[in-house]
Amino acid sequence: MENRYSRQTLFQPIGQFGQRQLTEAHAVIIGCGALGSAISETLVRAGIGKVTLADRDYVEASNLQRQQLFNEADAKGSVPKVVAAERRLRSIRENVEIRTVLDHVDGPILEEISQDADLLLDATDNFETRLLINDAAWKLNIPWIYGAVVGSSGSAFPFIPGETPCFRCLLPVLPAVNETCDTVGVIAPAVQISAAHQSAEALKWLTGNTSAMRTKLLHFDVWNNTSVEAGISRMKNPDCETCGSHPTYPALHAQSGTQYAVLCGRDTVQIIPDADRELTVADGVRVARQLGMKYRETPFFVEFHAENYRCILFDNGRLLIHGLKDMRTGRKLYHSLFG
Amino acid sequence: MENRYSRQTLFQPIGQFGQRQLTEAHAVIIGCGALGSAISETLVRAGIGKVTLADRDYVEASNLQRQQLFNEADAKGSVPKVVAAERRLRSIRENVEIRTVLDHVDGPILEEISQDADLLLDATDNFETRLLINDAAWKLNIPWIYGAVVGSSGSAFPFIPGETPCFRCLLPVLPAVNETCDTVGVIAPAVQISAAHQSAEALKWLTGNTSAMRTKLLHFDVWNNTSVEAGISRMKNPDCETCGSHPTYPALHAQSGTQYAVLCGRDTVQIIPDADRELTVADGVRVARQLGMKYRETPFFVEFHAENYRCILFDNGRLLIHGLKDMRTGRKLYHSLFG
Amino acid sequence: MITVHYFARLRELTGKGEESLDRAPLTVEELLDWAETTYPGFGKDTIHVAVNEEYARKEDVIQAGDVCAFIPPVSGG
Amino acid sequence: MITVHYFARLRELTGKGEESLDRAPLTVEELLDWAETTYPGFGKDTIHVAVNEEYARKEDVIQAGDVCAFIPPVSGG
Repeated sequence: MENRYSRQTLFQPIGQFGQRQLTEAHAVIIGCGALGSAISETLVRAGIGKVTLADRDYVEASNLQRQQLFNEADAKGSVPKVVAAERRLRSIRENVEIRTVLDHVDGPILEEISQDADLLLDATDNFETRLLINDAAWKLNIPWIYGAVVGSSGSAFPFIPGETPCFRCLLPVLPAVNETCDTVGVIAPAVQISAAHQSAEALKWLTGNTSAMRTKLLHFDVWNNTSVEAGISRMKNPDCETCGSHPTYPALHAQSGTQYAVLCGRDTVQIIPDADRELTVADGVRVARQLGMKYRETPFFVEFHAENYRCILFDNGRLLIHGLKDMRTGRKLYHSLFG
Repeated sequence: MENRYSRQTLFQPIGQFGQRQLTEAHAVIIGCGALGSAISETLVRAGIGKVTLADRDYVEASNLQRQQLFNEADAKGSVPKVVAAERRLRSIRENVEIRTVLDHVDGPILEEISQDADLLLDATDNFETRLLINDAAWKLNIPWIYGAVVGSSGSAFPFIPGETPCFRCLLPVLPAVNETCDTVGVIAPAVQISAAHQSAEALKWLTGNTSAMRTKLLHFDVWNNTSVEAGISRMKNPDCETCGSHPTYPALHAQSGTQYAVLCGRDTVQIIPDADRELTVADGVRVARQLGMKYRETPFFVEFHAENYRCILFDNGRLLIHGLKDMRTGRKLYHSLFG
Repeated sequence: MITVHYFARLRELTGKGEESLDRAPLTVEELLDWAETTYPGFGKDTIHVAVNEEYARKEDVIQAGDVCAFIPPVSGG
Repeated sequence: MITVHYFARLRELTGKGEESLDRAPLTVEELLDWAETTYPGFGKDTIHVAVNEEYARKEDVIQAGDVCAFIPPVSGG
């Protein structure tokens, strides 16, 4: 694979020096859906030393329209996204170091996987996780690159501790109702533009071209051919819980006990058992058999139908109940199955 | 693969109606390098009925940094780009119709493959082929979408017969010297942004959203965070040989006799034999044996070394002499080998 | 006069990409109130206003000639 | 005064993203001649000039207050 980076080292701001820096870099990518697919592929092709991919989901048919690492076989096999992603990335470049985290990312997990990171990349689909990334980034003093997309619009911006206000300054209160890709759709070119801007900022940071980094938040709409860029320095909140003088990083504090959540726009309730409780795929199989339910076991999870809801139990005990938006019903079902 | 387009049909300007139109559409993509990879993948994932991919080249290691359909195995096997592309696209979506053209695209070939096309997509790396696409588009009354990239910059614009001036109006004289990806490099995010804008325009056209199409040519630089958009209507030349009142479509006229060309920035001389001459891979093997040269035969071409130049002879007689920029030396070598 | 631009969802809601307003000077908060009244469902609580390419605070004053953009937050990915 | 913007290669050649010129009115051709003289290697023969977001012809006149952009042709892919 001689000269595989020649077109990138010919690009003068990167050159041989930047390429060597890339080789030693580690980026943590949180989310491996549309943005995460695109960003991780770009960085792996660019020659980055190591990527960590974290995602809690598996590939479904409706992902294929915009999630470039996955194919029909991945969707048919319900392969976890990080597993399918690693397979494709490995065929693209054998000598890249890839660490996968098949889990719901919370504070402790994010802090642990980011310890030796040079950069965090946001490829999540919700504001809660972005506040988590924001807190981890400021606590560990690592930049993170915001990117988001919905419909034909997208945004991108590099948040840099010590340089820029933080995401919490910009969005102190989370929107109660919010358009998501699952409610108003999304087109692939919008994903690609957001991801490309994130990848470009990542390449700048990781090759030492920090002065080239964007200083205005980009918002674009590729269908209506509009875009706006605006600086955010006036949004700095001196009392910010993340980037103020007395930070508490509230998003990082792990919740204890069983956690229930309605996954944004997914028609899915997620249940993460208390740390003390060891629930595995084998338990799911046992329960499904006891109740005479049909089930399907993959190397990563067991799928079964309980009370007409499709359930996915991962080996770390995380349970997804699809077709359900009501947390109380989810809680009831969980307890009826696993006590 | 139920609901695989759900996020796209949820996007209101496309909807079920636009999706059905996409299913019946045929796009011809000229060039299957960086832009062609990205555009064809987006359209295939989006559900287009048929794509034609035309490219004369094979995968090399230096492509992998930005050409998203290809992996290390393709580069090691020197697989022709259209062949590798079809393989990957097929794994992404089994039921898409793909026609591949492994050839140097000239006027007669382009007219033939574009007869039933709804749209031509420019993914070439040179202005000569763009003038060819421009002539074919106006002659056949089909829009074409310009896209180009170099360094961290790119451009995109939809040229529409009857609506916009044509590419020849904009660029009546080709630049003598021109920056190319092989001289100043290129970064993947610039490719992705150009390709995404081209794909977005393609989706608009193919789903009947013509009023949403961009009316200003986009030029951006993702490293320096700048962009400019400008209308081109003042550039209309009433006497234009392509879009004027007496068009002659000069680029379409096939040259006769053997054609010699230095491939832009590639350090390669290309020789296309006269139509009457039938030169095949078997001839290349025979000559290599006669001269005692080492050779390697793949399903698509024979590679051999003549006078220290690496030569690739395709089965349609097209010969590439790598490491050479001088047409006269190329011509001499060709005649010394094949008379 | 000030110029205001609408993006994404707001473009569909208002049915326009931009318009001119003869209301300067006014604060960002007043502009948002005006938008919510004029276009029910605007959702002013989570929309940012950029004035001359800088995100502005609620109390900032918009002057005649300023160019404003309403930017909705984007969360998908 | 007119404002001129430089992109891509021209940004590197001139060492700046934009500058102001006190030369209006002048034609597009005159602006290109000025650029070639001021920045040897500018390559004016193949560069387009956009004036207020419209590609302009060589004979078009640029007025004070106009915003101009030099746009080099891009051919890679």
